[in-house]
Amino acid sequence: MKKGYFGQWGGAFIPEVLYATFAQLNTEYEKARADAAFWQEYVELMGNYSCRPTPLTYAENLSNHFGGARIYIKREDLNHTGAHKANNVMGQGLLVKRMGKKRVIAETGAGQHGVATATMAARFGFDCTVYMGEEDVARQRPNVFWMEKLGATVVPVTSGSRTLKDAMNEAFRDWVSSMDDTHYVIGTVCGPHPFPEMVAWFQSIIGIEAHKQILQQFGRLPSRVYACVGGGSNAMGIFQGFLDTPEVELVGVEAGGEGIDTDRHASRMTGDRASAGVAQGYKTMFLQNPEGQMLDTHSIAAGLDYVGVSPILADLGEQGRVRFEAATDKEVVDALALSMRKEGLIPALESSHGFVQAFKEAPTMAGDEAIIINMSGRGDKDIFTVAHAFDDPSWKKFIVDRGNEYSK
Amino acid sequence: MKKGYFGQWGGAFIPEVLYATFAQLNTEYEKARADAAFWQEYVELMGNYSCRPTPLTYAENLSNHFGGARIYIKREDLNHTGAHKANNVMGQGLLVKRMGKKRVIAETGAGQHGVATATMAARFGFDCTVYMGEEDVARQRPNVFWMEKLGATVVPVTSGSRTLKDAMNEAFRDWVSSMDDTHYVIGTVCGPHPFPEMVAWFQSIIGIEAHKQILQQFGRLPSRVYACVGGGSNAMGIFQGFLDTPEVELVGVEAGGEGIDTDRHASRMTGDRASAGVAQGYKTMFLQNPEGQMLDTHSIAAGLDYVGVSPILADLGEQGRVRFEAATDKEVVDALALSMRKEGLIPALESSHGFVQAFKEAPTMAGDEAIIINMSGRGDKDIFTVAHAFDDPSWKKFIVDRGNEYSK
Amino acid sequence: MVRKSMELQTELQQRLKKKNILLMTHLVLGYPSLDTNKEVIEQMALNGVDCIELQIPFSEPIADGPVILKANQQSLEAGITVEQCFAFAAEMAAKYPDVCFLFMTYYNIVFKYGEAAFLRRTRDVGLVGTIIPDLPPEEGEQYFALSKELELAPITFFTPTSTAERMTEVAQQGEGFVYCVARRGVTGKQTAIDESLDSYLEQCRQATGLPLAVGFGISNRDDIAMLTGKADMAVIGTATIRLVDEQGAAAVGPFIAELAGAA
Amino acid sequence: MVRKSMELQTELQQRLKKKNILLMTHLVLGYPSLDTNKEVIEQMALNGVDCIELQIPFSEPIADGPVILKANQQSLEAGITVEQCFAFAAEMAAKYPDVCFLFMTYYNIVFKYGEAAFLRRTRDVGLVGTIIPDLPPEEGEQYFALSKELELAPITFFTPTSTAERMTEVAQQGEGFVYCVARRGVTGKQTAIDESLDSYLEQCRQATGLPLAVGFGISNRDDIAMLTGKADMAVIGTATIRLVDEQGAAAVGPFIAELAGAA
Ligand SMILES: Cc1ncc(COP(=O)(O)O)c(C=O)c1O
Ligand SMILES: Cc1ncc(COP(=O)(O)O)c(C=O)c1O
Repeated sequence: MKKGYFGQWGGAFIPEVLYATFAQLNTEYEKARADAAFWQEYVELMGNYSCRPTPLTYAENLSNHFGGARIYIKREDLNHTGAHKANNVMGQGLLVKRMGKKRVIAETGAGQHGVATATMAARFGFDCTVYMGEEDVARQRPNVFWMEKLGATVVPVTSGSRTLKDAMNEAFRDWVSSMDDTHYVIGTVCGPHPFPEMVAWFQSIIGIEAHKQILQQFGRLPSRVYACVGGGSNAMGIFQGFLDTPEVELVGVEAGGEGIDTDRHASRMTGDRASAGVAQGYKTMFLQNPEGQMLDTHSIAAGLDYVGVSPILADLGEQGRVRFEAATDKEVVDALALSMRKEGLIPALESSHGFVQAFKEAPTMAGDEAIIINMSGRGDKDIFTVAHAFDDPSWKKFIVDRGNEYSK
Repeated sequence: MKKGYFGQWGGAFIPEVLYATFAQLNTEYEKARADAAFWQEYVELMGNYSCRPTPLTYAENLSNHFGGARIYIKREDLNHTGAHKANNVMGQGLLVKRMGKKRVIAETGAGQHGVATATMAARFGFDCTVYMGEEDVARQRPNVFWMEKLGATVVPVTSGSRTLKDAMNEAFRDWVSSMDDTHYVIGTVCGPHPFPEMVAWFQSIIGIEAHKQILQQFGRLPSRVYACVGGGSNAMGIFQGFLDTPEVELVGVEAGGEGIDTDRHASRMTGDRASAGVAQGYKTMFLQNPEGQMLDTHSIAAGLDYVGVSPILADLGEQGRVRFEAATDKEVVDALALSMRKEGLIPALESSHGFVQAFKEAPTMAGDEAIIINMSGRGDKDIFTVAHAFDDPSWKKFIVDRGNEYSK
Repeated sequence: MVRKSMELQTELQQRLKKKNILLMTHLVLGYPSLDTNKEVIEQMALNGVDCIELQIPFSEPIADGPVILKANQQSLEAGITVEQCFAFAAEMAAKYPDVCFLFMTYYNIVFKYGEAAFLRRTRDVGLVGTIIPDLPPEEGEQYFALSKELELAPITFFTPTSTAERMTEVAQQGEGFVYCVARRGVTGKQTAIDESLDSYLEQCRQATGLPLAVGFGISNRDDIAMLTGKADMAVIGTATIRLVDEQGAAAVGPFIAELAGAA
Repeated sequence: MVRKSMELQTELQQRLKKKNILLMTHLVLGYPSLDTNKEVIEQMALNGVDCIELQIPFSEPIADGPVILKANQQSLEAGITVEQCFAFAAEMAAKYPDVCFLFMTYYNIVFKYGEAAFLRRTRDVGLVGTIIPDLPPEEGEQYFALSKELELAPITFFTPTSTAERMTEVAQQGEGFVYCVARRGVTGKQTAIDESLDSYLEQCRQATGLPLAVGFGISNRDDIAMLTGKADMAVIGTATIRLVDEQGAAAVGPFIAELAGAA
């Protein structure tokens, strides 16, 4: 197969000006990948700076509640900065250090990857610029605040739909000017080769741990593994621990938004609004019109609100190795509420998509089966969105009062 | 020494109606303490549900910045729910299960302990009521929101200064009616015996880990260990790892507020506004007037804004084993800003007090010395306070806009 | 006439020869004002109250419910001092020699004043004892001893959660009477006067020869009628404070008279 | 007159016998409207432009700067379709046979249309080549081959980050001319015409026998004067869009005339 391709998906559709940059990146990445010491350094960094291995928590209450399979939850929410995004950025940070670059740029939707990148940059002493759709800047002010305090420059992107994909385009525009000293830290398993493969590699730490942990705790492999799929990095992360064991079914859950039969969702592998295309440097299933113009997407979870999907997942989906499902905004809020009450866990809205599907299927499974849900991040930083979704009157009053205080 | 006393401090000044409850609690606590399996169960729970052991992160950038001692940071922020408070509540949760009680109550100031308790209650399947000063309810709405969603009832306390101590009084008032099926989960190393000793025991997991980790990473003991002191639980937690090694100096940092020479602070062991007293069931240094009426306290960090202090720390202070210092609100904000930029860490405002003092002293120490700062919690849930403290105009605008949207 | 501690028990037992049940009332000093306190006490004294608890306000009254809590706070906000409380108590004790006055407060007030100084002053101003709900005998060894030395009654508590063993232990430490808390909880909530209360009071009786004062939620004629024969003294706490709040000090006289009538 | 691919190179080399430097201009189809495009093209054609890039709008034009980006978006918002672009291109190619028209777009437009269908149609409507900035030769093997088969010039790029080796490699894949990106970055920013540009262009020259078109930030007479003798064609992109935005289509003629004068 052609390098950087996964079945018919992937590639590196990059402007010529980035050719040398990608050549260097490929070389360094391959060197790092071949170097056991690099992975060792990465694992140690994640152990010392984040808190890997993250636990695999047995959700006894949820298991009993549904009365089917035993539910285990992989706790990526306990990472430093609150999500699996930390794995990727710290890994790329090590690579940037190797490449001798001094500046990183990133795109961000919800702000999670932006905060993670700003954090990594602070830790490694890099300059940092984060591109963020103007609409997301407005919606996700707390993350903008932290990025700035972490020393990053946040640039609101006013083009296109002013959300994640536009931020990604803008980051590319920065990169084609600045590649000499700058690395573009793509936040998910998308983009031109080697990004999908490289990000999947860093995220594989999730699956490596989870595989070991489920054997220790449950004694056998799980029947199914669930993960939400935005770009697909957390899903690829955990799936890689079970790809070689075909008896483990892998389930990716996309953003069903207001329903995949509406035009307000972000499901690329489910529903019929997506088709093969090439954008943002790679070939995958995109939500686009028949002429190839990208569509507006929607999800309650900003991190899933993206037109494309990992080429690796597009391939695994095509092969039938990964089954794709979609969860609606409403189902997501319900699953979040249940997880809070039953287990004291606050999954991010993104992660809650995985919970939805697991909750649908667990009751139909046998009590001696186990499933794993990847809790990709914590939801407490989604307070503005979640409280809004719950339509919480005290929250609204709180915000109104604060607002009045500030506008005095 | 009398049971429950530490030097002249401590005791159990409880209404007679709680006598039997405390008798049961003491018995169960002592049984648990004598039972190695209980501690084992506790450590496993914290490993599986939270992410213990939490890392000890070497802060290379800060160390270089100050050019003195090597700075290590104990990462309690990586606990589930974001602070060391998790250790205490999960420990007490196990005890509640042993006692066969079905309901827990708690006081909370910032909401951190309330969220932790609500989380524990959800996980253990207990009913949960959290008392919170009306003023704190207003200031800390996000935490109230999460507590409610976790299934807890949050009761705003309208008496007294409507802050932490009043919430504690109110929790006692609940308890004297409900003790048959209810356990009061005190949030810090204060209150009547056995709480100080018991909470210190659960929190000792921090120090046990840190001791081991610093030997592994640095090869020797640290010269000094810094921790912020509200009630004193995170400080006692880490200090216990080094109490028996007198060459390690222990430094507790209190809330200096607007200055310990003003009447806007919460320093009990530094400054001259505190004196010995008995309230909330125990004897310690309280911020009170000469007739014994408690004073209003102030700190930018809600979790340090408390009139009393652990009797164990009062004793260790008196003995000279722990040195006490105070950090002002302003110093705290500066230390927080520096930690973010240099290390990508966002310590809670409480924890940042420890950072202040460490930053003052590190440059005066030798390069072959190490110090540990206990980062008791993460600051991202302090967004409302921190953004306010930084007087961030975009944040204000964001809140005003949101408020306007909601008041439409 | 200064009563001595042994005399409080004797005094109460004397009175019980003439009455079926005694009455103890309570007020928070300085709430709503010392002047009102004065009027209230007069009404109480004139209508046959046997004992009065004078509560010295404390900022953290953990055993009290919302009404008394609020009274403590407002009194403090108005600037009440411990010194004023002593002076006021002295005046009342002198003016109403037939009433047995006790201080009720929390231990920190005593502790800051100094146990010995506090107790001496208490005795000197003519009070007969003290009620400190957050000072269990275990913590109050010295305080209890000194009280007795000064012939002040250190009041102890029985509660529905107390075992027989604990009651015996506690009663041995106390003098004057035992304050039998009628139910779980703080002051101010109604207590069901029912069979379980009866058996609780029987248990209390078995544990001590001291008179039994029953408090927490006693608020009307019926309550008192029901207690008669089972307890020695009914304690009216929150009810009078509510009454004064709602109808003023003048309403206290008729209220007490009615209760005394039931006794 | 339909030009064939080998003819584009020949054609340009022919023209270079009469001119010191050729001119290529650019516009975004449908921005601000196809009617305005028409006027602009007329002005360009009448004033001696050699080549015109017709950009088919795409929602994600990552290689373009803010001006062209905005033009892409507004054109799409106004409802432009690929079909309209073909029809328009056909009309222009027929009307101005002396101008060499090329499509410029992003690969997804081609991909969705189908490579073969897109290229056939492109040839049929009379264009001479295509410029696809996000289709490097490695990804475009089939596309490049089919282009050549259809005698359409697949334009390739040199950039200041290209090594000599890479230039040779890329040039071998391309036809017609090589688009030499004058600097790092996206379209629309001024490029310093300096010595480093000179040595870059020398390097470009060494790597290929194809004519060299220099673009990115070329906007005035001086730029063109400086390029003359070093490059074969100057590419005016964003500058005309800005001009039309600010002064309308009628300003394009004099602007081009002035540039052509410098050439
Ligand atoms: C918590 C969380 N989960 C999931 C995602 C989706 O990304 P991916 O599909 O790459 O894991 C995001 C993106 O921001 C996220 O923040
Ligand atoms: C993060 C954090 N640190 C410290 C404290 C202070 O408590 P303690 O002194 O008991 O550790 C709190 C209390 O809420 C807290 O939330």
